[in-house]
This record gives sequence, structure tokens and C-alpha cells, in this order.
Amino acid sequence: MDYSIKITGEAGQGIQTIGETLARVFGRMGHYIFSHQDYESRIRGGHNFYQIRISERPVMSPREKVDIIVALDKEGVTRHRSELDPKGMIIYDSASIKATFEGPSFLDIPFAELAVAHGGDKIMSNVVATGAVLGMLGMEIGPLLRLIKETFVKKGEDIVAKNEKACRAGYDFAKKGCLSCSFSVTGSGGPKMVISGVEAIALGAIASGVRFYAAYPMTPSTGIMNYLASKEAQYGIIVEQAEDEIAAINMAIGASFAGVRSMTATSGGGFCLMVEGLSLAAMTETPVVIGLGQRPGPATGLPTRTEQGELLFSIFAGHGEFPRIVFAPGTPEQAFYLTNKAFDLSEKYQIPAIILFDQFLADSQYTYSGWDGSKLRYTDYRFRGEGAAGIDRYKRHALTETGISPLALPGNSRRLVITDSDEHDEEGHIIEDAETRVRMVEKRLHRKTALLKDEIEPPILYGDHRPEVVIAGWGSTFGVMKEAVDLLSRERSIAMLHFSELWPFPDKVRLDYTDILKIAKATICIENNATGQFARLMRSETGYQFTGHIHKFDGRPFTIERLKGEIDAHIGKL
Amino acid sequence: MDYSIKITGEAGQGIQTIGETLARVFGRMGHYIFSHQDYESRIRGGHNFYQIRISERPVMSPREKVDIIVALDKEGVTRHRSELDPKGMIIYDSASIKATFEGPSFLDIPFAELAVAHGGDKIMSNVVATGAVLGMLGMEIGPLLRLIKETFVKKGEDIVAKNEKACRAGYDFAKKGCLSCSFSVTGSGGPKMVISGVEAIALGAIASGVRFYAAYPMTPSTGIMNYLASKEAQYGIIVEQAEDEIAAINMAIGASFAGVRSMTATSGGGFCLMVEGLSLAAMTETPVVIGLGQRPGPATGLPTRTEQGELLFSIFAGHGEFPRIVFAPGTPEQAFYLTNKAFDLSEKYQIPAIILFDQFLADSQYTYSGWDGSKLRYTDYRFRGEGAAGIDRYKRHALTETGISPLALPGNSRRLVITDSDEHDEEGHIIEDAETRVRMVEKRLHRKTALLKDEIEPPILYGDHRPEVVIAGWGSTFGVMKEAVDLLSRERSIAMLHFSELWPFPDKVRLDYTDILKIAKATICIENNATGQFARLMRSETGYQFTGHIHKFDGRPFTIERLKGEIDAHIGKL
Amino acid sequence: MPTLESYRGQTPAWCPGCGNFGILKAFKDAMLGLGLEPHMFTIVSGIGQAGKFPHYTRCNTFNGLHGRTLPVATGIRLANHEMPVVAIAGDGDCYGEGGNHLIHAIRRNVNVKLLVHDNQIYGLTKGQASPTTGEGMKTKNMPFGVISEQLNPVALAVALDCSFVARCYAGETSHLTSIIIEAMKHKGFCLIDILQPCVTFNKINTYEWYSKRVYKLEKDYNPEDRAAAFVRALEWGDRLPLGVIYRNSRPIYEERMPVISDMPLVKKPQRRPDTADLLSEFF
Amino acid sequence: MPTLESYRGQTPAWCPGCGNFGILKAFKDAMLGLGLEPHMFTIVSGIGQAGKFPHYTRCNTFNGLHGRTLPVATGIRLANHEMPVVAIAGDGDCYGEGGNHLIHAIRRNVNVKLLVHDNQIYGLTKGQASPTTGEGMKTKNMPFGVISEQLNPVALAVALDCSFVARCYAGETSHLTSIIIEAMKHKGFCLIDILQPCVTFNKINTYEWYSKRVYKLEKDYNPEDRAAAFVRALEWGDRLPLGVIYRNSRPIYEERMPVISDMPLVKKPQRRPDTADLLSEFF
Ligand SMILES: Cc1ncc(C[n+]2csc(CCOP(=O)(O)OP(=O)(O)O)c2C)c(N)n1
Ligand SMILES: Cc1ncc(C[n+]2csc(CCOP(=O)(O)OP(=O)(O)O)c2C)c(N)n1
Ligand code: SF4
Ligand code: SF4
Ligand SMILES: [Mg+2]
Ligand SMILES: [Mg+2]
Repeated sequence: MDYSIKITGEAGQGIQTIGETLARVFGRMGHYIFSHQDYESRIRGGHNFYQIRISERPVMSPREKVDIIVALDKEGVTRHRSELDPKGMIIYDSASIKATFEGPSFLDIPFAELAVAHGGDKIMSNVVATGAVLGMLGMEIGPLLRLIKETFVKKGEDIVAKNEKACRAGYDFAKKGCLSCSFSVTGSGGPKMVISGVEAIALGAIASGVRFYAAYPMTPSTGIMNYLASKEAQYGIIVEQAEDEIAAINMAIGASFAGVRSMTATSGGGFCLMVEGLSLAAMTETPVVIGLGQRPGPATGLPTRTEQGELLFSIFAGHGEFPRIVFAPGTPEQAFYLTNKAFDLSEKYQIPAIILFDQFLADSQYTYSGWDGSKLRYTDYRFRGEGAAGIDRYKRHALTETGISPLALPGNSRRLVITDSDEHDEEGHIIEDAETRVRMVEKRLHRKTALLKDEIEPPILYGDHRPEVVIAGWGSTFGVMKEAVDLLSRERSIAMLHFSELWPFPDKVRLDYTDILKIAKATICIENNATGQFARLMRSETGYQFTGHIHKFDGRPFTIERLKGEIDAHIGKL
Repeated sequence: MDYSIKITGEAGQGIQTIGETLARVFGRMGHYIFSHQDYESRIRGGHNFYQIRISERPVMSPREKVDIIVALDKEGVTRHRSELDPKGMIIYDSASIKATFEGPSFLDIPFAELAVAHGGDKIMSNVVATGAVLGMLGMEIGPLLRLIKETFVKKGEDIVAKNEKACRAGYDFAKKGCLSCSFSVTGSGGPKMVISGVEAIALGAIASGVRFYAAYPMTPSTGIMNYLASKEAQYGIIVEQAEDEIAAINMAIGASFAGVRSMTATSGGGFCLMVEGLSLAAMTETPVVIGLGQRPGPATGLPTRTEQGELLFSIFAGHGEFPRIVFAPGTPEQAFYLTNKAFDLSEKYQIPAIILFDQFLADSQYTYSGWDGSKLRYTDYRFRGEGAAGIDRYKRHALTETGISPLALPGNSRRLVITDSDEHDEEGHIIEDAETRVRMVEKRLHRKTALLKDEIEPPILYGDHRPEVVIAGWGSTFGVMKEAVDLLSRERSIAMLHFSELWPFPDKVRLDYTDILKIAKATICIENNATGQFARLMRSETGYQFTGHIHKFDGRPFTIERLKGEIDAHIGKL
Repeated sequence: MPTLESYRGQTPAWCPGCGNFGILKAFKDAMLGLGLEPHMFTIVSGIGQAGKFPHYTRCNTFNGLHGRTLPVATGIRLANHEMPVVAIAGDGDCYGEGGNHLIHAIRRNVNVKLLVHDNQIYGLTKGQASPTTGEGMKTKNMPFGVISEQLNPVALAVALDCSFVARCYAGETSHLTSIIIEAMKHKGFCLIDILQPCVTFNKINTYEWYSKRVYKLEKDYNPEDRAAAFVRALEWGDRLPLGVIYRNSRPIYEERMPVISDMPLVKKPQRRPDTADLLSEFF
Repeated sequence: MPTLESYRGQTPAWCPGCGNFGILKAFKDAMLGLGLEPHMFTIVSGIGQAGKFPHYTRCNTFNGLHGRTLPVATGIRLANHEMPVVAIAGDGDCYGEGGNHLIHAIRRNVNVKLLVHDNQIYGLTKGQASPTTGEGMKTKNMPFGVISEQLNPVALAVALDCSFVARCYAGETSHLTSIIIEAMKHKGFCLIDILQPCVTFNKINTYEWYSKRVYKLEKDYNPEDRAAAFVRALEWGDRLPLGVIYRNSRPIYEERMPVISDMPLVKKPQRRPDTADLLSEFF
């Protein structure tokens, strides 16, 4: 069982609410889901959709073929009917969208009318539609009713009752009305959590003890700020909206200097404004974590859509030379654990760490049975209070074997904590001489980098372990590449190499991935960009050149059909 | 003949004036000179020097061994006496620096006293010192006197006369006093122009018809603004000091959109603030030229010193993917012609162009017999006035074979010129659809890049054409690498590969440089940075890996002695 | 003569009822009133709902980055000071991200007309607080409500001796039209802060809220008295004055820059100048 | 008790006679007057001659980027609001590059003390005009002289309702000391604009120029009257008022942020919080 349900409509019609409600209910009923969103940069009107996939197997990619379309606007039908599976159904309210469509695959459900009749208010139309979907799928309505109760209980019994009735009305109407429906939702395990990329990053930050978050709103990073703000009081975190991104990163650096874990996040345009601060964090050896949510550029580009266009920018951004961490999680689960690892390494090595994600990962929801908190890292590397030795001789930038100097905080001991964006001596005072400069570069850059390399995990090898065909990629394409391997491995010896820890670039000690690549007949680098940035990085770091490339730069994510098709086209030649 | 003269003193003592006067006089007398500067980030005090090399052969690199030291402060002696050639001399004024030194290599010249006695004012001490240097070198004083006249004529006959007398006094004193002097300045051709890197860039901009320059002061780029400002009226250029670098690049983009050639320049920290604008220029297809003067980072680093730390940053800076030009001139001559080429290509392809230089090139002076204006490119690619066809159907971002759309300007015809930082259609209006996005990326990025590649000149191959040893580098190391080849080619088959047109990376059609590298026994990549950025770029663009690397990251340029020594160490192994 | 038809642009992607529609209408009327044709001037806008403005009319357009309208507008004017340049920004755009440019554009006094669509909210990014959002307003990312003091852009501009400072209201289109015309005719940098209801995200400063409070400055109000203007600028609460709060006649940058006293840069010959004499200076 | 010795830092790299020496002395006297020891507070500075200040005394120091002192200082205070934080900037630093942060730091009213070494010039970069440079002054990159109107930071701060705004003069060190002490004791964001002669690059606003003009506010001057303060702030010419021009008692950000009502962030447990309940919310 593997159904895709597309909820379509204008911005402001509430397709997201319908979608997220369904996702949540499916998750609770123990199904695996994957959802992704497609929306324009406007608040009302236009045409958006929310697509949700449900299956008894883990699913993590968008599919082109859809089984159910919930059309809240006319375009929902005209634009998407071609995607409908022969056995699929389109439900719509002819009265609301002022159009009727003939044919067995159409079911006209009077969402508004039913809402008024049973709930007493047109605004419950979406609840009707939600119920209808469950009805068509022949699933039990109980869990949905429970969720409705939870959602509206604050608003009082009456509202709950009305929504329940509206929901039932849609459910019953669809169940009865949908004669030609052949859907059967099978197999289900224990309840699943449903979580998106931005939620996972925010959660990872909280789980890492973030105490200060400053940012300027920017899609697709704003969700991180919203989630953290919702937990501000409960977890003792200050979330500050800065006047601009320059302020955001400098505030985060200030808070970190003062002794707490801090973070900021933005998208490419805002990151541009942060790169001077990135370099400042490196020079002052102040830990800071930066979320960079990619969207199609250059400039404003397609602000609500997706691309993997800033891999090399994030690795080489900032003036001067300094170590940094760049992680690009492939799923919410990776986002959660890698955010935690970024906080840990950033503080351990006193360097900036970048979480590179994109709109696709940010807004997509995945299901999990749960995450293991005990796998999280936490060490407070800071040097607090009078306790520790060397109070009087304390030097913020002391030269050490490892290049890591004790990180004390100002104002909580007699130590003076001094740092400078100018090149400085061990104490942190400005210098001009060549000798000190050289020692500081060796400490800050060479020694730390040497140690940092060992912290980096190799790429994930999934599929055949001596593959004829390798598809390689990074970040948010994890899910679609993995499913492609599952599909293709029936006929072929194929594997995926997925990189999520990108800088420092993983060495080959734990996994000689170039060896695997060299043995393979075809190696295809898959990127959601136009220039093949990862392929370039692979060449510069290992000298290895992929045999083929698949690029997508239309602002939309890969679908499994499209990716499989393109891979076939490549390996067909073999 | 190859003498080095080091003028040392505190900031504010006028060592630069002495140095530049000597450089100018030597140039006029037909000698080749090379000068470089070493100064601290302060206005008074500290310890700086200005070093000038004079020879009958072209010289373009700093030497460690010096022949004459003019010590205006005590440190000039204590810090630098070890650099003195056995036959060298140190001149100083014991009264002024309150110290006397014994030994044949010291000549105590009462600069101040002579200034008062002959010029009537202590402030002529430097003129005395300047004269003294010429005296020691046994050169004729005429040209210096003429220069003094030109310099002070505005101030009246009397001042001129006094300065001349002071100058003569120093000249005569040194000539008589310097018994042990064995200097003889030989060979000289026609008069030479003496010019620095920043002057050459500014000159290149004027010669390319720059009409608008906006910048925020930042070492080592400020010299460009100062030079342009001094010609503002004469050449009809507006030079505007912006409130910050973000404003600077956005103003330059605005002026370019309005129809004039425009430029900005800064250093790494300011460039960080410009990268969002860089991406804007690319998206709106607005030509703009950006000077990036590197200095040691990260952050403020060593603000008055030199490094080659921003090669990869300049190539990958900015969010999203777009074509750009990155040129890194090796000498003022290259700076002049490459700035001109940058203006031409930037406008022809409607893309941003970056001139990557550094403090060493910016402040160093070289001599030339003259430059050929006729070799300069100039085509006005803009589409002006009612004249041209298609007024009504004009589309700013029209899709064309070449990817280049007609560049019209607003307000000088009935055409509407519309552009947008959002992804847009041919007219320039915001779009959301995938098809238009793809067509625009192909136009803006793929098609233009394909053509642009053919405009790029291959690296310069200097020395043996089937070399056993190749030293490779980019930017300001040109001179020192070239001299190293001259020195080493006596014993060895050696050549230099120097890259000044770095992005798009030169292809191998016109010169198969990787072929040369592969045949060589030893290939050494020489960079004034700590991480080997060019070596990384070479790997990513060609897969070629150098056999050895020489890095310097102390904020100082390579000296010929040091570079030769390190190369010897590498090839000694052969 | 231009007609409304000459100014018909793309269909706005704004929410039904958005205050921006009133501003759009007032702007078109002003252009018609001035007899300007779309190709005669340029609009520079930023990113936000306000930033989309030029696409919804017809004109030369540079829709640039969020917060950077003024530097671009300045560059355009300095290159071609014979072409009127209008900058259109949101309150977040111009007072948040771009605050520094506002300060210095006012000081520079380049003859640019700045219209700020001040809806006291970040619209396009879904309702975060802007610098002009009232204290205490709760948003998704500010569960405790806005802490920073509300910015008063008019008082700020008066303090910076801005050449022309007005406050208007999107609900009073004909008044807005007349002020835009006045600004276009004024010689100097003009800031028009336009109170603009955001029907979707700003549930406090609604049409009703504004309509109850706004009033037009008395006929005898003297906008040249800076101290009085400052006091009036501070009036924000039960009553909101509309009109030209402050005005002066400082000479504009373009008139003080000798380089363009003869002609605009864009009219100067665009060819390779002879630089032989410059080279000779290095000998 | 701290002594002058406790505050002896590195040897200043400033020019002999620089106004910064007076500010340095006044600052040290103020710290002594307050009985503060070097480890008890933090100075955040930018890049410029003023930015070198903290190296020339002894204190916790974050010498950051040009123009970015205030965001860093804000971050430090929000993480640890029990530690006094002083921000030291140049006029270019704070009114030029960093102008936007000044506007919003004033609105936020975080309890940071900002000292601006206002020499009306860019010192460290060799004499370009700053926002406070007088109109007409010629510099190497402005052969026609400054065109932009001189910024009046005090008037700007009054317009933004800054909690505490003073103007001082580096030549009046004891007055400066007393104002610094007053500012340190004041609860709220404080701006002290300090007129500072740059003997090398500013040949107009010299010691003599300032000394002829400065005067202290009358005893009965009332800094709480905003309108009057604005008028006084505008006084710039033959007479330059020194002292606290404007003051109010707006509550500070730190007191309005519930998250730190119990203790500063830095005192909260720095350990991995239990997130099990958060995860459960996703089921
Ligand atoms: C550098 C940068 N930061 C953030 C954004 C995201 N962004 C787009 S519009 C906007 C704010 C919109 O508010 P406002 O300027 O008031 O315009 P409105 O939508 O209210 O008209 C933001 C933060 C951006 N595009 N660029
Ligand atoms: C982003 C950036 N731009 C420019 C500079 C160069 N810079 C250093 S100090 C300075 C201005 C100094 O003037 P001011 O802030 O008034 O300080 P002062 O030296 O006069 O005390 C500038 C432009 C820089 N360091 N960083
Ligand atoms: S969100 Fe607000 S400002 Fe934006 S279009 Fe809708 S109503 Fe207008
Ligand atoms: S340049 Fe001016 S500000 Fe800088 S140290 Fe010298 S006198 Fe002081
Ligand atoms: Mg707004
Ligand atoms: Mg200054």
C-alpha cells in the first residue's frame, strides 16, 4: 500500500491544516507517511499544494502519481488531474469552486453545505474534507475525532461537538458516495511521530542546550525560530528577532562569548550578510551554530522553493582562512542528531558550525517510531567560575598542543577574558609581528583541523556493497535516492553513497568510498542544483570524477519517478 | 647593479615621501625599480619601512639583503642592521634618534641640523635625507632638484630654493662623508613610469570609462577611491563614499542599471557585506566591477598586511549559482589591462567581475617604459536611445541563443526596463513556474558560461618550455616567481606557470598546462596563504595535484631569497 | 497623455482588502495627475508585499533586495538625475533591514521619493513584528509580545532634517495622491510613511483603528518649524496627524556635485577616454 | 579596592595629543569612582582608533568588527545581565557602518552603555569624512568637500526616545568621568557622544575649536522634557551643550524578558535538557 493524497488550493484556504491533520492521524494509526509542500510567495490566492504519502513501509520521497486529490480550487483539478492514478479519485465541492466535472474519478462533496448543516459554520469545510479523505480510504474515524477534540478543547465542548459532527458528515458522505473507491489501507505498526526538518533542527538545538537564538525572519528558516520561541519559557531560551542578519550573528557571538550556547539561522540572502560574522567567530574562537536553509537563487530567486545551491558557498564563505563545520542532514532524524553534533563540535573546537538544509527538508514531514535521547552528546566545554586553576595567568588564546585554548567566560571569575578580531597574542591583544601571526594560524587552523577530521563520519553506503552502479548525493536527496536504490536493486547491483558530514570532507579511513566508486561501472552524482557543486568538491578533495550527473534546478524536489527515470537513462547505456 | 634601499621610521615620519621621491627620480633617470611597504595599523609611532630596489634589469620582488638603510628611528638600526650587505651603509641622524653607532657601515648625518642650517626649517630633514641617498649612490642630483621644484612650486620660489639647498646639503655631506662607499649606479634606459597596483587598477577603470564609483574606506583598497576622486572632475566620474559596503555595491548596481559603467572596491571584510549584492547583480544581469584587496584574515586580522586568502571565497561567494569573472593581476601592468578586460566582459555578459588583488600588489611600485592605450578594449554594449528597434516589444531578459539579452537603460526611450531579484520572466516580472525558471537558469548561467570560457587567456608560461621543475602560482607572486625562475634556470630546467585569469578557470585549448605539469618531475604550487587555495582549485577544475607546496601566511610577501631557498629545498630532493 | 490604461500592470498577488490596493490606486492617480508616462521614471522596490508594487503598475523597475532600495535608488539618480526615481519599501524593509540606508539617504538628500508601506508588520513572511509594530503585540516568534519601543519614522526623519516628511493613510487615497504629487514636485529627499492596514496579520492596526484616529493637519500648520514638527511627529495614539509634517529647502546632492552640473553621467560620452596624460603623470 | 594600577593596560598606539587619551583617563577614573574591578565588566569595541581602547586599560574585552559593537554587546547582556557591558565605538563605526544597530539598540533598551569617540572623522583609515564631519570639509576622496548634512547623533537619539543621551568632550575629563558614572548607574541604554579632537586628520574641530564652544547645561536644565531636549540637541554651532541632554525611565529589556526573571541565562544549568516530552508532542 502506497497512496499519495494531494490537497490543493489557494494560499489561505487551509490546505496545510488539512494535510497536517491527516499526517498526524495516519502517524498515530501507525502508518509511515511522507509529506511535502509546494507554495508560492504570497499569503492569499495563487495555487499551492500539500502532498502526503502513506504506506506500510517507510517512505521518504515525493511521488508524481497521486491517488486522491482534494481540490479546494478549480486549478487543483485542471493542473493536477493528469497526475491521477487510473483508480484514483478527485474530491471537490462544485458549489465552492463553481465548476463540475464528469467521470468516475470525480466525487462532488458539498464541503461548505455539510459544514453549515452539521457544524453550523462554513469555516468547518476543511474539517468536512478531512473526514471525507478518511472515509474514502475506508479508515476508522476514531483517531481523527480524538485529534479534533484535542485541537478544539480549549475552545469549549460546543465547538468540539460541532467539528466532530462536520467531520463525521464528510466521512459518511465519502464512504457512501465513493462507490468506485477501491482503496484499502493495510498494515500498521506502533504509533509514529510526524516531524519536519525545521522542527527537527529546533528540537536538536534544544536538546543540545541552546540558550540564545537570534535571527531575522527568512523562509525557509523561520520555522526554527517559531518552534524555539514556543518553548522559550519552558526551556529558558531567549529568542530575539534581530534588526538584520548582521545583528543576528553578532548577537549570537556575543551571547556565546558571555558563556551560553547560541545559534542563528537564515537563508542564502541572509547568510551573505552573516559571513563577516562567520569570520569573526573563527578569529575570536567563539562557538556558534548557523542554520542555512537553501532556496533557489541567485538573489531572492524563488523564495518559497528548494535548491542545493550553497554547498561551496557555505564551505568557503568568509574572508581569511579558518576551520568550520558544514553538515547537510538528509532527513529530520539526521537533522536532529547532526544539529546536536554541530553544537558539540562547535564548542569543543571553538569554531563556527553550519547546518545546511533546504526548503524541501525544512517543510517535509517524515515519520519515526521515536528518537533516542541517550545518543545525544553533551559536554560543557567551558571553563566556569573561580574553580579551575590558572586564574591569574589565564590566556584566552593560549597556545596548546591541540590548538584548543581554555574557554573561560567574562565576569564570573577574576580572570580577564580578552579577544580580538585583529590578529592577537595568547592574551587576546592586537599584534603586528610575523612570529605570533604564524603561531596563531598554526594553532587556530592547522592543529584544530587535524583533530577535527577524526570527528567526521564517513558517508552512508546503502544497497549493494560491491555495486556496479553508485548514485551519490548529499543533504535532502537522501530519501529519494534511497527509494531509487530500493526500486533499482531488483534488476541491478546498485548502491547509494550519501554525504551528510561535508566539511571537513570525510577521509577514507573508516570507509574508502573512492575505492567503491572506482570499482563501479557507473557513478552518478545527483544534485538539486545546476552546476554540480558536490561533484566539484569530490574532485577537489579526492580527485575522483563521477561518470555521470543528474541535476535539477527548477526549484522543485526530485520525485521518485523522475529520478528513477533519469538513472535508468544513464545506466541503460551500460 | 641591484641595490636595495630601506627607509625606516615611525608612522608619520614621512618615510613614504622619501621613498616615493627616490623611486620617482630613479625612474626618471631610466632605472628599473621595485618598491614595497611594510606598515602597522596606526597613524603615528610604531615601526614601518619602505624598501626600494634599483637595477638596470627589470626587478619585481622584495630582497632581504639591503645595501642602504636610512634610519629615521633607532629601531631602523637595531631591527634591520642584520640585513645589511657587508659593503652596505646605514645613515642616521644621531641627534634626532638620540643614539650613535660605531663602525664603517654607519654614517651619521645631521639631517635636522642641515635642514635648519640650509633650509631654515627642521621639516626639511627628509629632503636632506633624500639628497644624502643620492649622494651616497654617487648619482647626479639634477633630476632630484627638478622634482623638488615641481613639488614645491605651488608654495613659491622661496620654499623651492630652501628645499633645494637642504637637498644639496644632504647630497654633499653624504658624498664627502661616505668614504667607504663603493656604490656605482650603472646602466640606464629611457625614463620609466613608476606606478603601484592600486593606481594601475584605478587607471584601468578610468581607461575603461568608469563613470560611477561607490565605496567605503578599507585598506588596501582606499587608494583606488583616492586616485579616482582626484580625477573626478577631469574625467566626469562621481566618486561617492557610501555609509557601508552594502550601500556601496547596491549604489554601483543602481548606477549601472541606469546606464553607466560602475565599480566598487573593498577588502575581505567589506566584501563579505557585498556578496548579497554580488548575487543581486547576477540575477538582475547588471554589470558591475568589484575590487577585492586581500589582507590577512580571518576578521580584521592584520589590516595593513598581505595575504592571498580569498581566492575560493571570491569564486564561490554569493547565494545561488551564477557566472562571474575573477581576475588576479600579478603586476600593475596586468592590473591595468585586466581591469579593462573586466569592465568589458562584465558589460558584454552582464555579470559581476572581481579584481582580486592584495596589499602587497596594492602598495608596491613597479617601473614601465609606458603602456599601450590602443590595446585597451572598449565597446558600449548598452542599447541606448529610441534608435534601436523593438521598442515596444523590448524585454530586459529576453531569451536568446547566447543568453545575452539586449541591455537597455531606463528613461531614455519609450521602452520599459524591468528587472527583479526574484526569478522572473523575459520582461522582468516575478514568476513561480518551473519552466520559466529552467529557461532562465540555462540562459543566465549555462549559455553565458559556455561563451565566457573562450574569453579567458591561458596562464603565462615563463622559462623552459619542457621544464623539469614547474613553479605555479597566481596574483601578486608573479614578480618573485619570475625572478626565482631567472635565478634557478642557470642550474635547472625550470619554468613558471602564472594564473591571472582565474574564473572561469582557463581551459587547455590554447595551452595545455596540465600536460606541462604532468611531464615535469617536480611541480610546486606557491601561495601566500595557509591552505593552498589555488592547488585545491587546480584539483577541482583539472584533477591535477601538485607534487609540492610552498605557503607563507605571516602577513608578509615572499622575498626572493626565501622563495629560492624553499624551492631549492624541494627540488634538492630530485 | 497617459491614461489609467497606461498604468495597468500584472494582477496583484496581495490579499483581498489589503491596504496596498489603496496605495496603488493613489500612486497611479498621482502619476496621471503629473502627466508622467510609465517610461519616464523608475521605481526601485525591495522585497516584501510592498516590494511587489511596481509589477502591479507599469514603469521602469528595479525590484532589488530586501532592505536595499535606497542605495540602488541613489545610484540610479546619481547616474541620471533627470529621471524621477521613486523608492517603494515596506516598514521592515526600510526601517528594519535597511535602517542605515535611510539615515544616510536623508543626510545625502538625493532627490529620491521614498514611499514606505507601513503596515506595522512583516507581511510577506507571515506576521512577525516590524520596527513600527506596537509594544506588546504577540507573534509566533514573540510569545511575550514586542518588547522594543515602537519606532516613530516621522520623528526620526525630522531629527535627521529630512527635506520632506509626510504621513499618509492608505484609506485616504485622494489625500495620499495629493501628497505624492507634492512630494514629486518637491526638490529633495522625501519620506512618505503610509499607514497601511494588513488585513491578514495585523489585527490591531486595522482600517477601523486607523480611521478612528487619523486627521489632517490644520491649514495653518507650518511644516517649516522643525521643533514644532518634532512635537507633532510624536503625536501617536488617539490621534494621528496626516499630511506634510516637516519640510525644508536644503539644496539637493545633484546640484552640489560639480561633476554633473553640465549633464547627467548617463548623457556623458560613453567611450574610452584618452588617458595618455594620466600615464604621463607617473613619469 | 581597584587602583589606577589595576587599570594599566598596553601602551596606546594613538598619536601624541589624541583626544582619546582624555577619554581613557576619564574612563579609568569613572571605574575607580564606581569601585569596579577590571574583571567585573566587559567592554565591547569595534575597529578604529576608538576600537583599540580596551587594550589600553584592563577589562574583559571583545574587540569585534567595525560597526558591530552593539549587537555583540546586546548578546552579552542578554546572556549575562548581571555584568555591566560597555560598548566603545568610533563615529564612523557607530553612526556610519553600524547605524542600523544604533537605532534598534535604542529601541530595545538593553542596559548597555555606549561611548562614541566622536572625532568627526575616520581616523584609523587616514582621514575620510564620517557621518558627523561638517559639511564642506575636503578630504582625499572628497575633493569637493562633504555634501551630506552633518549627522546630529544626540538629536537622533532623542527622536528615538533613548533612555539616556549625553554629550561630553574629551577635553573635559572630570565632567566626562561624572557623566560616565551617572550613565553606569542609570538603568537603560545610554549613549554618550564624546567630542574627541583628532589632532592628525581633523584640522577643523580642534581642541581650540571645541573649547571655544562647549558649555555645561544649566543646573536647572530638565533632561526629562523630550521636546525641550530636542531643541537643545539641535544646538550646534557657536555653542555646544555638554551634559545629559535627555533621560527617561523606560523599563529595560532585561526586566521585561520573563525567561531571565529568575536568573541570567549564563547561570541556568548548562546541561542537556530532557526533551522526551517535546518528542511526545509530535505523536
Ligand atoms: C536579507 C533578507 N532577509 C530576510 C528576507 C525575508 N523577507 C522577505 S520580505 C521580509 C519582510 C517583509 O516585511 P516588510 O518589509 O514590512 O514588507 P511587507 O511584506 O510588510 O509589505 C523579510 C524578512 C529577505 N528576503 N532578505
Ligand atoms: C567592514 C569594514 N569596513 C571598513 C573597515 C575599515 N575601517 C577600519 S576603521 C574605519 C573607520 C574608522 O573611523 P571611526 O569609526 O570614526 O574610528 P576612529 O578611527 O576615528 O576612532 C574603517 C572604515 C573595516 N575594518 N571593516
Ligand atoms: S499579508 Fe497583509 S500586507 Fe501582505 S498582502 Fe496580505 S494583507 Fe496585504
Ligand atoms: S589619527 Fe586622530 S584619532 Fe587616530 S590616534 Fe591619531 S589623533 Fe587620535
Ligand atoms: Mg510591513
Ligand atoms: Mg572617528
